[in-house]
Amino acid sequence: MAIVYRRSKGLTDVETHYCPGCTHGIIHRLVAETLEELGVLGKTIGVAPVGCSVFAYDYFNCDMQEAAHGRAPAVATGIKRVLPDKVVFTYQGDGDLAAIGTGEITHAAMRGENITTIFVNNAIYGMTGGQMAPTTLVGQRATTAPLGRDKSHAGSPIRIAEMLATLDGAAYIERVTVTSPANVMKAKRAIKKAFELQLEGRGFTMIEVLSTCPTNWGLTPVKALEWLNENMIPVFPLGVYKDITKKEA
Amino acid sequence: MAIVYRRSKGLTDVETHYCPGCTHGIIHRLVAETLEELGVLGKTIGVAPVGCSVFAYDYFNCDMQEAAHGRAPAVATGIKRVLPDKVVFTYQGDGDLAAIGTGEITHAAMRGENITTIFVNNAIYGMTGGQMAPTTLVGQRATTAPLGRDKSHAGSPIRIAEMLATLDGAAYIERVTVTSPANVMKAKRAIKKAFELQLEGRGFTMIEVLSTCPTNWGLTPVKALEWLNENMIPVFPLGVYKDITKKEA
Amino acid sequence: MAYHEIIVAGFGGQGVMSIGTTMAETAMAQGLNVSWLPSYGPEMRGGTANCNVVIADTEIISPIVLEPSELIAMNQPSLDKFEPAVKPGGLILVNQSIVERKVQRDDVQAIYVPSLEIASELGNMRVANMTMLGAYIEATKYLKFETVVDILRNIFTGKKAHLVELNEVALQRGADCVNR
Amino acid sequence: MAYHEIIVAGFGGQGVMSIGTTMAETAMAQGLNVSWLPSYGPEMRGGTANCNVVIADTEIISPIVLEPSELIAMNQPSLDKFEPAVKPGGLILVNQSIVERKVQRDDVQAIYVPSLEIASELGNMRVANMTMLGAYIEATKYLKFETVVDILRNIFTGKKAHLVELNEVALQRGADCVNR
Amino acid sequence: MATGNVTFRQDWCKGCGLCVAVCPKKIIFLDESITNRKGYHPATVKDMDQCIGCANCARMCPDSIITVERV
Amino acid sequence: MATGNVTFRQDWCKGCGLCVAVCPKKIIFLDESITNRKGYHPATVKDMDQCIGCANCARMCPDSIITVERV
Amino acid sequence: MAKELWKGNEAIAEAAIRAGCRCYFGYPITPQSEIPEYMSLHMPKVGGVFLQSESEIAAINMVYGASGAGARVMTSSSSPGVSLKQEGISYMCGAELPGVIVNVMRGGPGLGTIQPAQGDYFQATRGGGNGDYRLIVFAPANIQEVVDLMQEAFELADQYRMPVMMLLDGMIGQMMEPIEWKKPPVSPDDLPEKPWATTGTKEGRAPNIINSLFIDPEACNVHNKRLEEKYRRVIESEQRYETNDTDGAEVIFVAYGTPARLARAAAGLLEKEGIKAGVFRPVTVWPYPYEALHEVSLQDSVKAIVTVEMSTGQMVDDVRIGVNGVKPVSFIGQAGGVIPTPREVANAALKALGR
Amino acid sequence: MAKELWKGNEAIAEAAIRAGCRCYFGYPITPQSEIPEYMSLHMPKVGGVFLQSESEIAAINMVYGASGAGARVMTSSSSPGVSLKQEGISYMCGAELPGVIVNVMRGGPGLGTIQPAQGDYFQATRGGGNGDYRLIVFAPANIQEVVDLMQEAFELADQYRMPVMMLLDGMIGQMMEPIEWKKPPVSPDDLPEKPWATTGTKEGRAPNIINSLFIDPEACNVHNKRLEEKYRRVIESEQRYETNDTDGAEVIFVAYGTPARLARAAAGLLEKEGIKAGVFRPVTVWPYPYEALHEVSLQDSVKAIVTVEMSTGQMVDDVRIGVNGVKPVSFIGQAGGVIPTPREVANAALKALGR
Ligand SMILES: Cc1ncc(C[n+]2csc(CCOP(=O)(O)OP(=O)(O)O)c2C)c(N)n1
Ligand SMILES: Cc1ncc(C[n+]2csc(CCOP(=O)(O)OP(=O)(O)O)c2C)c(N)n1
Ligand code: SF4
Ligand code: SF4
Ligand code: SF4
Ligand code: SF4
Ligand code: SF4
Ligand code: SF4
Ligand SMILES: [Mg+2]
Ligand SMILES: [Mg+2]
Repeated sequence: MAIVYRRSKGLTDVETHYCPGCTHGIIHRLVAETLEELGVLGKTIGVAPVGCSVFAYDYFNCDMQEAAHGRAPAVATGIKRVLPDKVVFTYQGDGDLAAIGTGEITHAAMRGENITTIFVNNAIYGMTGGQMAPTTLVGQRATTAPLGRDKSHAGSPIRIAEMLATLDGAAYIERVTVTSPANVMKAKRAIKKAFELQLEGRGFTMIEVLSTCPTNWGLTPVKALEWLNENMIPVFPLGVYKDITKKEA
Repeated sequence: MAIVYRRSKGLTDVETHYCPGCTHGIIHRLVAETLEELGVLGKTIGVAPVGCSVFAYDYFNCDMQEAAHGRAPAVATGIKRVLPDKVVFTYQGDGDLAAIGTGEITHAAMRGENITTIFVNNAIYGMTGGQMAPTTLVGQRATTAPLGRDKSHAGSPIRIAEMLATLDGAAYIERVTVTSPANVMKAKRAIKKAFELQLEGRGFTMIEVLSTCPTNWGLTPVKALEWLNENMIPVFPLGVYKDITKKEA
Repeated sequence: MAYHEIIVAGFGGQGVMSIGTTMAETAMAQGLNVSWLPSYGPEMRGGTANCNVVIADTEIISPIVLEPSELIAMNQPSLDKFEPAVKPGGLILVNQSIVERKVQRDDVQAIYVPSLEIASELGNMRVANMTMLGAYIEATKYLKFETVVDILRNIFTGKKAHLVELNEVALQRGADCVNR
Repeated sequence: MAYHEIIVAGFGGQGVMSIGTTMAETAMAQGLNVSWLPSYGPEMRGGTANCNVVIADTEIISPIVLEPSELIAMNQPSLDKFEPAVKPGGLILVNQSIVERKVQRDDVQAIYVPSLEIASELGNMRVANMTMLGAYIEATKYLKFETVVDILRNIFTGKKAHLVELNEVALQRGADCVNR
Repeated sequence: MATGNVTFRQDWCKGCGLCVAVCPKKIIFLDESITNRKGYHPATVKDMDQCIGCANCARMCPDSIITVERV
Repeated sequence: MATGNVTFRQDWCKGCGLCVAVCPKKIIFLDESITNRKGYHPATVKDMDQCIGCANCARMCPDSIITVERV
Repeated sequence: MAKELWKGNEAIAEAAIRAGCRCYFGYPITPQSEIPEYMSLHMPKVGGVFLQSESEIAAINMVYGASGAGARVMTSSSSPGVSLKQEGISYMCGAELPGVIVNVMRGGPGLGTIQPAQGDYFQATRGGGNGDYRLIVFAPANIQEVVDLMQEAFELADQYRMPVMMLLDGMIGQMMEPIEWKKPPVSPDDLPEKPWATTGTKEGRAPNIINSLFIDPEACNVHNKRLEEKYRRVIESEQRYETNDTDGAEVIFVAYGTPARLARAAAGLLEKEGIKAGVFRPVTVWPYPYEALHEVSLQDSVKAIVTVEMSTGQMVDDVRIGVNGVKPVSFIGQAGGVIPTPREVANAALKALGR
Repeated sequence: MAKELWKGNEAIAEAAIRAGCRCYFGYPITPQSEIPEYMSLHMPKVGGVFLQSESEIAAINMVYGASGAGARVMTSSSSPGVSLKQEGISYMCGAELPGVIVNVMRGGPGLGTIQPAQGDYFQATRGGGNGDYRLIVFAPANIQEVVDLMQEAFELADQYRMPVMMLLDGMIGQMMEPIEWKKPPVSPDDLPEKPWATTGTKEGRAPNIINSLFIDPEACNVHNKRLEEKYRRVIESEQRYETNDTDGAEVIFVAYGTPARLARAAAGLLEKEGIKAGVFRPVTVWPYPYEALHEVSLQDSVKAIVTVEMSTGQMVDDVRIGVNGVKPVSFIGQAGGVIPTPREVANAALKALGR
């Protein structure tokens, strides 16, 4: 018998505080596996956001910084400019990246900052108890949209991948999800490609991962996967939005 | 003899502080004429930014608020939500809107905030003495890019019209310039259309106006127009980037 | 009457908070002074949750309970954490269904309630917390059964009105565990 | 020597600031204490600009000049604004080319320099400001002509080295306006 | 015959059921007879013989507590 | 014969020359004989007879100080 | 009036609505998220504006715009979020705009913790933003008091044209207490006119301008002196405080908010030990009731002044200024979400008394 | 060493580079834009990092990241921009990150004016951000002193792992004075190791974590107490001040920065009128030299203490705390970019002396 799957060395031996079935955990693992496989754990600095993944600094087995809400790309920029040969990534939720942190992520992308952003879009503010995010779907309920997001009042969800893809500095942008083993494998490939491009110095890379929040969606973990597939993917289509390696081909 | 052109009533009888030949003045006039022609001067509240147009509150002949640097769209949102029947516009430079104010403009657009933004892109921080803006061209010199903007260090210019056009809440986005009488007339039509759509309650409208900064570009006013035509337009192509009235046709 | 300082503690989802608010509402309806203070934070994630309730006929000085006169321990970690803090002569109510050990102090009164068993007998696991509240009322005797039921009637209205009766039974079954 | 508090004022673009810095550099080279303080702000827009220069062989207490011992007025608004502030017995240098009026006070010394006329005779309008500086040096006599020229030599190097001589002539022509 | 073998770090299991949902052989279930110290019924495999070692379960486990071996 | 007539509020003119540049009849110039109180040589029209009242000048004037009339 | 059991944060929101506030902008942050949540449901019901902004900075600038447009408007946040609002608050003060800002404080510095604390006292009372400005800062100690003061907060904001802050700690936001709605609700239609507001000229008046820029230093100085004069009037008229058993006390606790409750518990403990202790509780922490505190300190009976805070010591500066050397001032506090116990507080008094 | 004529802002930038700073993030704002401008040209020449950020908030968070990665790093701004940095500064303090922050103050509140002022004293000394934290704040009075203190600023930042602020006014930034470069430049290679920095584990050590979150209140309290203890050490060791003619003076001016120069001019005026006046000048405004000021005030000769500020009165709080009632404290100031004249200052002294 040979081990075909085991806990990645990219994760510390610490239990996470995530709710049962929250796919934040899966995404953590994919990042950890990527860093392990690329052999860069010892030269990686990760940046944790403010959000449910605020404690990510305890979970990734590499040097970590905890950033202020929304500012992870600025913090990562500070690190990367000082240590251009290291691998630097941010791990951010949709409140963190697409609300308060809109300026920082946009300008990191514009500059072609040579970092990788893992953008976990669960269409809600998880940590603070289910308030509306800029990515909340029209009609979706949230504690600050008790009757569902009303387009005429709060607009329609922001599509970050599409928006940042308009910037020249963005080298690779893909939207993936983790709702099935097959999707998990695709997500892993995307994440790995992003880090590889960073290692090649190609510029800003971002993988947007559609993720669940069973707790605040009020669904079981398994139902949450279904809800995501049925409701989120149509609004946030999966796919590659920017790939500078394509131009060259 | 009949008067075919006179100073608009939308402007106060005050001399501007703008440098000789700075096209901020032309853009002011176009907004003023539009408000006058639409008969809405008495029900308009304008929001001045921080930038060379910081004193715009003295120049427009309507109620005005001066906003903190970059926050004009938030201030305008506050006004519009309280006074939905009034006409509300922001007048912002590229440092104001595309650097520090990236978050506010993006979210106003996302929400489909029913306001009009006049975005004066002169590829430089005018007011503070010619520092690099996010819209500064690659190779263009600025006091904080003394050897010219270096793409590998500071990225390529952000294209705001293109970026915001990805948002559903944006009703009308066009990029114009004022480098010739013909362009001035086109710009005027665009501005007028934006305000008309606001009056119809259609959502967020923005007109990006490519503008000169003879002082900080180190060019005479006339040479500045030429430089703009030759260098800025290729990077910031003129045209309509979003028009919800087109879908309906 | 005494100055009651109560801690209700358990897993998130066990109805800890609503035991506290129901007590508080009842006390208020009886004209008593009251405060209710929850633990808060990422508690939704299956960690422990607790609330402090103070009930008195005199002014309430501090809503923080450091040394409870009564403890309702809905799970083992809660008993472990708060048992030592209970005032000598105080009362500990234990959710016997999932707490495996007994109260170790002998200077306090201990009452055990098989809340899950009762709830499953009643066919609705959600009323488990009401059995604990029933036992508390019976053991301390200053909150009125009828008032609690009035409060429940305000909570369960419309389609949920039928739940009042069920909760009433649960309260009673909890009360029965006292002096058993 | 005296404690010199100087205001140099004029339109933006008239070289007001560099008169001040050249004075300051010269004084420093002569081992004197010095401070230079510009007006700043949206001055680039053709408004008025001025700088305060303090030169002394004692410690400089404040770099702000409220009552100048010497005023160099490059345009009319500057003369209008600062003439009243000049210390009795002080000196006012007027850029006669564009200031239409005379100094009105009689408790100060006034010197008039046709800076633009001289500059145009010399074939380079940019040296107009140097004529004013030349007059200042000649009138106050504590800054050394040679030191100024040394400073200019540091400023105009390489391709611009030929400008040193031109500036020197301009300084001299300005100086000639004193006691004319 | 089993081609795979799966082990769970049960004390860390949150009983979310994602592994249960994705197992092609439907051999994983939450063991209601156990309540771990976190208060959850942990996942376990009923019939290891049927395990094909596909690692679907491990790929979906948010808590990375599944180890999969294969012949 | 003139079909247009142009007037300038000269004390507000900044001498930027944009009107000069866009006049199709090339009749506008900066009057070096005047220095206004801002220190600029203001724009003026040499030969009003040639003015066609196209208003190009007014459209380009950043300081909105040109009035154009037409027959 | 019947008593009702309310959670602090929800009571705050409801009290604002009853005070005629019809406009709220905010961003979620623990431990105050129930305020925007309540507003999101209830503002629309009264025809008011609720908007969740993209950030705290956007929120305060929306408040600026709405206030400038004449609305009775509020925002709320907690410590790190309030830090982000400092520039905006400074602008509101510069432009003389009314508005109510609620800070439900948590432990700091930085992300700190989400538990109750009082580490933002300096920020609130001195202004964490740039320039010379002040806010009226109410520091109520229980939910009833918050509710009672809310209407006044809006009124003072309008009267003086300046922002008013409600400085609370997470405990007040999260706890429930029975409260009474003592004052009748205010209808927005009954509020005084704001002729300075930018509501459109109707081409009938000169434009109104909302602005904090005074580029000419003389003008800016005059503006500052005018603000200072306004603040002087506030200092004269708006100091609020409460004393408990301070007459003839040997030790005086000075505390605001939750620690004032603990200080009273500590005074009770000391009483039992034969020591007379009183509590001086500022209700406005700006303007600070310096003279009243000085008066109390001057009593012969008073041997020690003990400041109690949920911080490492901030208000103690004001206590020192108020006491002005007439009695020794000491400090007891816990920070980062820990609440000092009455025993600790009592012991600090004993120590200050040299026992 | 030969004297060189330097503009304040450029001297600041050059001094930082000579202090071994190889990393600068900032955003333009008058009257300090020459700092980023100088850095943009000179940092690349020494192999350092210059980056113009998209905002002041981004800048301070880049500083956080770079500092956490071990760099000697600086940012600069002016009043409204520094307001925006408050959350970030609070985070740096919470995470114990060194760094130098320059505030070239202008008039406020809000957009105010671009002329020199000192309205950000409270913000600098009390922390405009959330939570209990302090910065070491240097307030030099001329360019030479700025330059002399810069190296120390970086060293203290590293030694105590906390940000250090240079609190200047626009005049110091804009003026030119001759300066000497007294200390030899520091090479970044010679700086002490930072074993806590996140530079990659090389899989040889446990991960380093830069963080200000302590979710458990007990842990957060311990963290705060530890910070407090550190601040106590700073208070003990790092107070700096200067006195001029305070011995036997009848009136003492207390002033920092530019007003200290004016106070000396005023003292000169008073001298002529037969009144002995001295100047007490804090060089660190946090830690504030309270005891030294108290000492000076205790002199029998001293009849009045006059605080001089380019504000409506902020440091006067600290003067009151330091003097602690032993002598009357009064205040003279101008705000919004106006600089008080020596005559006004002298008159304030006369008034305080009752003449
Ligand atoms: C400046 C600031 N504002 C607000 C907060 C409160 N806050 C913490 S997490 C969070 C939202 C997180 O949502 P998201 O980024 O979507 O992450 P998720 O929890 O959904 O993974 C907010 C608003 C904060 N800590 N700091
Ligand atoms: C918070 C803050 N940061 C910086 C500034 C300084 N500032 C004033 S104007 C300006 C840039 C303006 O550039 P832009 O928006 O392009 O307008 P322009 O002057 O070019 O028209 C800056 C950075 C400020 N006033 N406030
Ligand atoms: S609240 Fe939502 S996002 Fe956060 S851990 Fe729980 S399920 Fe995951
Ligand atoms: S600095 Fe540039 S943008 Fe500003 S007024 Fe002058 S020319 Fe116009
Ligand atoms: S490895 Fe595959 S077959 Fe085996 S338990 Fe896991 S999912 Fe089921
Ligand atoms: S997926 Fe993991 S945590 Fe969830 S039930 Fe299976 S083993 Fe347990
Ligand atoms: S109206 Fe036309 S023709 Fe006449 S001056 Fe103006 S630009 Fe020239
Ligand atoms: S365009 Fe206007 S400001 Fe410029 S020169 Fe002509 S008239 Fe004068
Ligand atoms: Mg989220
Ligand atoms: Mg610009």
